[in-house]
Amino acid sequence: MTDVAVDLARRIEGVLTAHPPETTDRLEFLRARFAAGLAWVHYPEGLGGLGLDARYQPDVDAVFAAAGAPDNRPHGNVIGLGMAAPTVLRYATPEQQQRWIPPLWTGEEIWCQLFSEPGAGSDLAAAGASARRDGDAWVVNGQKVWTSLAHDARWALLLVRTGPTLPKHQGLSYFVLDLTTPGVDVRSLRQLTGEAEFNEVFLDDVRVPDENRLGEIGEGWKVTQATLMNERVAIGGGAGTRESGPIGDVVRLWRESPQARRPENFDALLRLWTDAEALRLTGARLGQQLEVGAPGPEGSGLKLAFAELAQAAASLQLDLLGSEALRYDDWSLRRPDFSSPPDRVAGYWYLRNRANSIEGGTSEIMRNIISERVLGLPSEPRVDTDIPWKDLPK
Amino acid sequence: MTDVAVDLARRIEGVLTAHPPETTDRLEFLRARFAAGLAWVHYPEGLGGLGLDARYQPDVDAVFAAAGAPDNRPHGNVIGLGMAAPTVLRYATPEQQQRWIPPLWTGEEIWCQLFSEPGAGSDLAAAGASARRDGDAWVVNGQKVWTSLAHDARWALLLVRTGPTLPKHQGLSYFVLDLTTPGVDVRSLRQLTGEAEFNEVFLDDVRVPDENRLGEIGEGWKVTQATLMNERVAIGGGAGTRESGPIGDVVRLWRESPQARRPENFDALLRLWTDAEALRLTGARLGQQLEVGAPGPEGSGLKLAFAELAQAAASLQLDLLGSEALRYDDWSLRRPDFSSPPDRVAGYWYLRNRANSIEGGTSEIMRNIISERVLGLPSEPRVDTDIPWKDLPK
Amino acid sequence: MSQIPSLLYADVEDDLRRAVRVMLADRAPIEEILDRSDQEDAYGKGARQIWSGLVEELGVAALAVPAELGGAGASWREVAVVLEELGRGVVDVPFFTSAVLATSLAHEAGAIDLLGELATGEAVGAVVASFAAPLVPPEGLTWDGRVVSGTVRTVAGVAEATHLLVPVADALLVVAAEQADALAVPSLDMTRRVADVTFEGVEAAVVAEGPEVVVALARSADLAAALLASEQLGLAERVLELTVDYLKQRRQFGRVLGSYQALKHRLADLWTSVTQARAVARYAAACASATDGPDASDLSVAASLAQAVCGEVALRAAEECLQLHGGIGFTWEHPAHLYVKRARTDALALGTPSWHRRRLADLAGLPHPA
Amino acid sequence: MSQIPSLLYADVEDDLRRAVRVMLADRAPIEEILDRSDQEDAYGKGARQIWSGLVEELGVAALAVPAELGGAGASWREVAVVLEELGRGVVDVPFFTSAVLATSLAHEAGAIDLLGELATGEAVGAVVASFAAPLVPPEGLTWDGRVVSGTVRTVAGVAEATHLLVPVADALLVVAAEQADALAVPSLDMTRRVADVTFEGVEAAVVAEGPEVVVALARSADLAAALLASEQLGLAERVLELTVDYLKQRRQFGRVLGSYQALKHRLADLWTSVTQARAVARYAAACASATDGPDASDLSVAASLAQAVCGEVALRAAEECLQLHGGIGFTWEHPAHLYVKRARTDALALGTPSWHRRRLADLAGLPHPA
Repeated sequence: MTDVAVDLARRIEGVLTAHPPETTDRLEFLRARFAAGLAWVHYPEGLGGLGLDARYQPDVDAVFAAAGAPDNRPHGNVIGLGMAAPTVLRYATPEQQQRWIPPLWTGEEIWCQLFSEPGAGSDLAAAGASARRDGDAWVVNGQKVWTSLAHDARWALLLVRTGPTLPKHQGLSYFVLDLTTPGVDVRSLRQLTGEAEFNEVFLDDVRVPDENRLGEIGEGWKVTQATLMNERVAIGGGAGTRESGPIGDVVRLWRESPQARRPENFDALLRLWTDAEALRLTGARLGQQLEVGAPGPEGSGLKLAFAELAQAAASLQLDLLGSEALRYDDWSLRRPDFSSPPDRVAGYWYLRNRANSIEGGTSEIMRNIISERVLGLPSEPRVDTDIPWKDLPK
Repeated sequence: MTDVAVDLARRIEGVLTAHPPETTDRLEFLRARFAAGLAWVHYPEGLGGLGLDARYQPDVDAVFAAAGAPDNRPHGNVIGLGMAAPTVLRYATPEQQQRWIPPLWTGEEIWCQLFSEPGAGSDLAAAGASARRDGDAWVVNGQKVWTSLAHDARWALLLVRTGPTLPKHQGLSYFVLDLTTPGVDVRSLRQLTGEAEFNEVFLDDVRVPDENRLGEIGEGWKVTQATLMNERVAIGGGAGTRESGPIGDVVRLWRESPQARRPENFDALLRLWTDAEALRLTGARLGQQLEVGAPGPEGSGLKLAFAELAQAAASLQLDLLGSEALRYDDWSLRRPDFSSPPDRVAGYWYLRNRANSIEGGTSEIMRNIISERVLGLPSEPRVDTDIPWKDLPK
Repeated sequence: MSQIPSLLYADVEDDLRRAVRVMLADRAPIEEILDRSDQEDAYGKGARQIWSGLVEELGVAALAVPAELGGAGASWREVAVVLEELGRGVVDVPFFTSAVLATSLAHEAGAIDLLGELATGEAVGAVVASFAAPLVPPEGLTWDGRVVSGTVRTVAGVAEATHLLVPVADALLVVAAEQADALAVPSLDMTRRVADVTFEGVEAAVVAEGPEVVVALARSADLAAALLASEQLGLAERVLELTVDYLKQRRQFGRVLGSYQALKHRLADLWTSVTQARAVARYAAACASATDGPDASDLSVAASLAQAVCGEVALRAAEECLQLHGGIGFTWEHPAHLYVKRARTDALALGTPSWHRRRLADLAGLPHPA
Repeated sequence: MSQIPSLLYADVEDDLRRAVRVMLADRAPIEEILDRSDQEDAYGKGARQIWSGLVEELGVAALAVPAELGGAGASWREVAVVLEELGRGVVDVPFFTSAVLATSLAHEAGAIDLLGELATGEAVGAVVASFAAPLVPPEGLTWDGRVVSGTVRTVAGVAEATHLLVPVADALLVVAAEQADALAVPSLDMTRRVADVTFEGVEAAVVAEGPEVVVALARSADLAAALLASEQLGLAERVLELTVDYLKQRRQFGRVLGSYQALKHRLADLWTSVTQARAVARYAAACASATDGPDASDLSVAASLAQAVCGEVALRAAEECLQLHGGIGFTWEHPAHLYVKRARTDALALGTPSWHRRRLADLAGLPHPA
C-alpha cells in the first residue's frame, strides 16, 4: 500500500469508529465523512476533500459501502454534484463555497440548472430570459425549460441576458438562484412517457442579489461552458461490469426466457452485445486517460454512441417480447423517484431512452463538436455571432 | 389490340420480311429498322421514330429479339443513346440531326461526354477547359477526365469555358467535338480494378467549328443540365425480374453452394433480398409514372439506393465465399468489353461497384438534390455563383 | 412489358383519399386524439363520431366487401388508401381491426351474414388473437363444441367491437362482444388499445370448421399484413412532412435547422426510403386485390415484403421526427409521440419486420443455413 | 477499482512506435508499395529491404519471444504497436504472417529452435492454412508419419517464408519452404498475397503431436485475431487522417468539402467508431500479453470482440476514404484502393466480423435460438 492509501485507510477507520453506521443518523454520518475530507478526496481541505488525486475516490467509496455506511444518494443530486459543485469551486467566493458545498454534498440541498429555454435549445447562447439591474440586485424575467429536479431543488444555476444590445455570446451573465425567492414558479412538464421528469420554470420579477453572480457581468457564456464541460467529463470516465448498462435487460431476457430467443433477432442481439462491450472498454480507456491527467475528447463520441445503444437495446427488447410489448405499465402523470433507476416495462425505456440523444447536448451537437474541435474541420457558417442579440431573427 | 399496336405489328412484319435477320447483314438490318421508324418509336419520323408514346418501345424490341434480329448493342453506346441523342434532338439543326442520329442509333458511331475535369467533379460548372474564338471556329485547350468510351468514340459532348470573366455558370458553352480532330489525345485511365474503363482526354489547340455549338454562347450549363436530366431519367424507369440485378449473383451463390450458407450472414442476405425487391418495385413505379407522363423525382433516390445495394451485395458475396474471396482474377491493365457485363470474380464487382456512388453524380449530390428540390429545404450557402470564374479560388 | 401491376393511384382512389382527408381534417384533429389517448374510456364519444362519419357518410367499411354481399364492391386497394389517411392522423377508430382484420377473416371463412353487417357498420368486429401475432388460433382457449372458455391477451379493437371472431383449434367462432369479459390494459399505443379477453363458458356460433379455417386464417393474415403497410406508409409520409415543416421554421444559431446539410441528407435518405415504402405498399395492395393470376399468388411475398420494408421505414421516420423536433417533441403536449407509439407497435403487429424477412426466405426458396 | 487492464500506450510503446514510424516514413513510401503491388515478383527487393530494417535494426520479430529463447522478452502489446504502424502504411512485409501467426504457433507448440530463428530473422515463417480461416488443420493434406502430400489454397506469406508450419490431422509439421510448390495467385490484396501450396510427398519434421496441437492452434488463432485488430486500427486511423486532410483542401462549389456538414457528421461518426476500435484493440493486445489471471482467460472474448469491431471499422473507414475522395480515389495511381483492399481482406482473414459475433455468443453464454 502507498502512503496515501495507508493514510486514507486510517481516516476512514476513524470516521467509522467515531460514527458507527448502524447507530448513527444518516446526515450526521455524512457530515462527519465530509468533515474528514473523505467526501471527494480531490476537493480542497475544508470542502470535503484532501487535495488528492481523484483516482483514490473509488476505493474510499467502496470501503464505506462495504462497511454499510449511507451514501449521499448521488442519483438524486446529479447536477449539484457533477456540475454545480465544480462551478462553485471555481467561481464563487470562499464564503459562498462554505455556504453551498457542504449541504450540496450531503444531499441536504439539491441543485438544478436553468439554462435551456423554449427558443434556445441546442443554441443555449440565444437565451432570452432577461436580468435588469436594480441596486445591488438583478430583476429576472423569463421562462426556462427541461429543468430536471427543479421541484426538489433549493438552488439553481441560472443563465440570463444582461446585455440584449450586445452580440449573443457577450450579453449573458450567470447567477446562483435561491429557488425559494418570490416569483419563481416551478411547473411540471409531462413527457411522452407519461411522467413528469422535467419542469418548466417561470421567472416573474425574481430578485437575485448581485453577490450571487458567478463570473463577471457578460461572462455568463464562459461560466456556462465550464459547467457543461464538467457534465461531459462526468459522462465518460469509468466502466461498469460486462453486460451492465442498457444491454443488461435485453441480455437477461434472452438468457432467461426461451420464447424470447427469436432466431430473426439473434444477430441484432449480438451486434448490440458487441457494441455495449466496445463502449464499456472505450469508457474505461477514457477513465484511464482522466486518471493520468490526459483527458481525451472521447466523451462526446461516447455520449452519442451510448444514446444509440440504449435506444436500440430497448427497441430490440420490445421485438423479443412480442405481444407483451404492446402493453404499458402506467401512463399516469407522476414524478419519477431519482434515488434509483425506476422499475418500469420495456416500453417505458424505449420511450425514455429516445431522450438520450437530446438531453445534455443533442447527438447532432456532439457531431459538430467532434468534427470541428477534434478533426479540425471548418465551423458551420454563423450569421448570429456579430450582431446585437435583440436584432437576431427569433 | 389497339390500332397503334396493329400498325406496329404490320411494320415490324414488313421489316422482317424484307430483311430476314438470318440472311441480312447486321448493319443493313439495323438501317432498315431505323428507316421504318422502329428504332425508337417516340422519336420523330425520319429520325428512326414514328412520334408515338415511348411505352410502345419495349414490345417492339421484344418482337425483334424474338425474331432473332440483331440489336444495336446498346451497352456499347450508352452515352450516345441515352444522353447525346436527346440533346442533339433538342439543340442541333435538322441537317446535323440527319448527320448524327442514324449512325448513332445503329452503333456505327459511338459517342462520349467530355464534362468532368480533375478540378471539376461534382462541381461540373467549375470546368476550366478553355475555348477561344478564332474566325468561324473555336480553339480548345484543357483536360477532361472520367470519360467512358472515348477510345471507341467518334463524337464527344464537350463543355468548355468561353467566358472566363463571367460568373461560373454563365461563361460555359457546349459543343459536339469530332474526336478525329488533330490535338485530341485520349489516354486510358487505370482504375482500382486494374482495368481502364475510363479515359483522360487532353485537348491541345483543338479546333471546333462554331456550327457544332449546341445552344447559344454562354448557355453551356443549360444544355449540360438537359443532358444530365436525360441520364437520370434513363436510370429510373422499368424493372427487371425478381432477383435480377446485383442481388442475383449472391442469391445464386447461396442457393447453389451449401458451404456458402453461413448462418451469421443469413439476416444480411435477407435484408439485401428485401432491399432489392423494394428497389425493383420502386423502379417499376417510376417507370409507370413516366409512361403516364408524370415522371416523379424518385430517380435520384433510386440511383443512390441502387449504389448502396450493389455495393453491399458484392461485399456480402465476399463474406460468403470466405477463403476464395482472397483471390482475384486478373490485375492486368485492359479495356473492358462493353457489349455485355464482364464475367469477373466477386472481388472485381466489389471494387467496381464502389464507383456506383460516384459516377453520374455522387450520392451526396443526389441527397442535396432531393433535400433541396423535392423537400424544399434551403440550398447550401454558395459563395461561387456571383463572382467571375477566373477569380474563384481553385 | 412488365408483369408488375399498377402501383399508381387510380383516379377513383384519389377521389376517395380527398373525401377521407377532408372529413378527418374536420373531425379528427390531432389535438383531440392526443387528448383522448389519456382518457379512461377506451372508445370515447369523439372516436365514435369519426367512425360514424367514415362508415355512414363515406361507406369505408364496405369497400372490400363484394356488392352481392352488401358491400361496395371496390377492392383492398381502396381500403389501403383509407388506411394511408388514417395512418397520417393516427386516428383512433377501429378501421384496421374491424374493416380489415375481422372483415377479411369473415370473408375468407364465408361468414356472409356478419360480413354484410360489418360492411354497413351495424357490426364492428374484432379477431380474438394477440395483435402481435394474430390469426393463428391462440393458446389458452378451450372449445367443447358448445361453449368457449379461457383468456387471450393483448387483443386489439375489443372495446369498439360488437362481434368477436374467435379462432380455436379447428373452428372459427363468433361471439357477441358483451358475452366476453374484456379487461382494458394500459397500451403502448393508446390510439389503438389492447385488452385481455376472457370467456367464461360462453356459448358461441360456429362460422367455419375444419381445414378451411386454417386456410382462411392464413389468407386473412396475409391480407392484413399487406394492408397494414399502407397505414405505415401514410404515417411515414406524414411525419416526414411534419419534420420538414418544423425544420423550415425552427432556428438555432441564427439559421433555420433545415439549412443544416447533415439534417438535409438524413431527410433525403428518409424520403428515399418512403418512396420505396410507397412502391411496396402499393404492390401489396394490388396483390391483395387480385383474385387470380400471378399477383394473387404473390400475395404472401408481397405482404411480408411490405411489412419488412414499411414497418422499418415508418418507425425510422417517426423516430427521426422525434429526434429532429428536439425537446419539444419529447413533451406530452406535442403529437410526435403518438406517431412513435403507433409506428413502434405497428412494427410488432402481425409480426416484426425481421420475422417477415425470415418468412421471405421460405417464400422465395432461400434455404436456411445448415 | 476497475478490473480492466491498461488500455493506454506505455512510454516504451510510444518510443517503439516512433522508431517504426520514422523508419517506415523513410523506407516504405506508399508510392513504392503501390508500384510493387503490380509487379510479378511476390516479394521484391524493396519489401525485403524494409523487412531487413525492421528485423535487424529494430528487432521487431523478437518482441514477443521470451528472452530465454532468443527474443526481446517484450510482449504482444509491443507487437500490436508495430502492427498499427504497418497497417497505417499497408506495408508489404511478412510481419503478421511470420512474427504473429508463425511465431505464436511456434511458441504455443513449443518449437523452440524455430522460435529463436524467427526472432532473429534468420527464419521467416508461414502457417500453411487458408488465411481466411487459418489454424485449423486444413483439409486436403495427408500425412503418413514421414511425408506430407496435398494442396492447401490461399495461404498468406508463403513467398516470403523460409519455413512452413503445417498443421495436419493431429500433428504440427515444419517444412523448408523450398520443399513446397507455391503457386502465387492474383490476390485481392496484392500487398499481402496468397498462394496455393502443394506438397508432393515432402519429408517433414514433427514439431508437436497429439491433443496439444489442437490447444496450440486454438490459442494461436486467438492471439492472431487479437493482434490483427491493431493492424486494422492503424489502417482505420490512417485513412481517417487522409480523408480529413483531403476534405480540408479539396474545393467544390467554392467551399472546401470539409465545410459540408453532412460530410463532417459522417467523419464524426467514423472518428467515434475509431475510438472504440482503439479501446477494443488495446484490450485484445493486453489480454494477449497476460500470462494468467482474468485478462489471460478473457483472450478468446477479447479476440473475437476485436475482430467484430475493428474488422468493420477499418473497412468502413477505407470505404469512406474512397467515397469521399471521389473520382481521384478510384484511380490506380491514388493509394486509397490499397487500403480498401487490405481492409476488405482483413475482414475475411481469421474469420469475418459476423462470424466472430456468433462466436461471442458461445463465449458469453448467450444461448442460440431454438
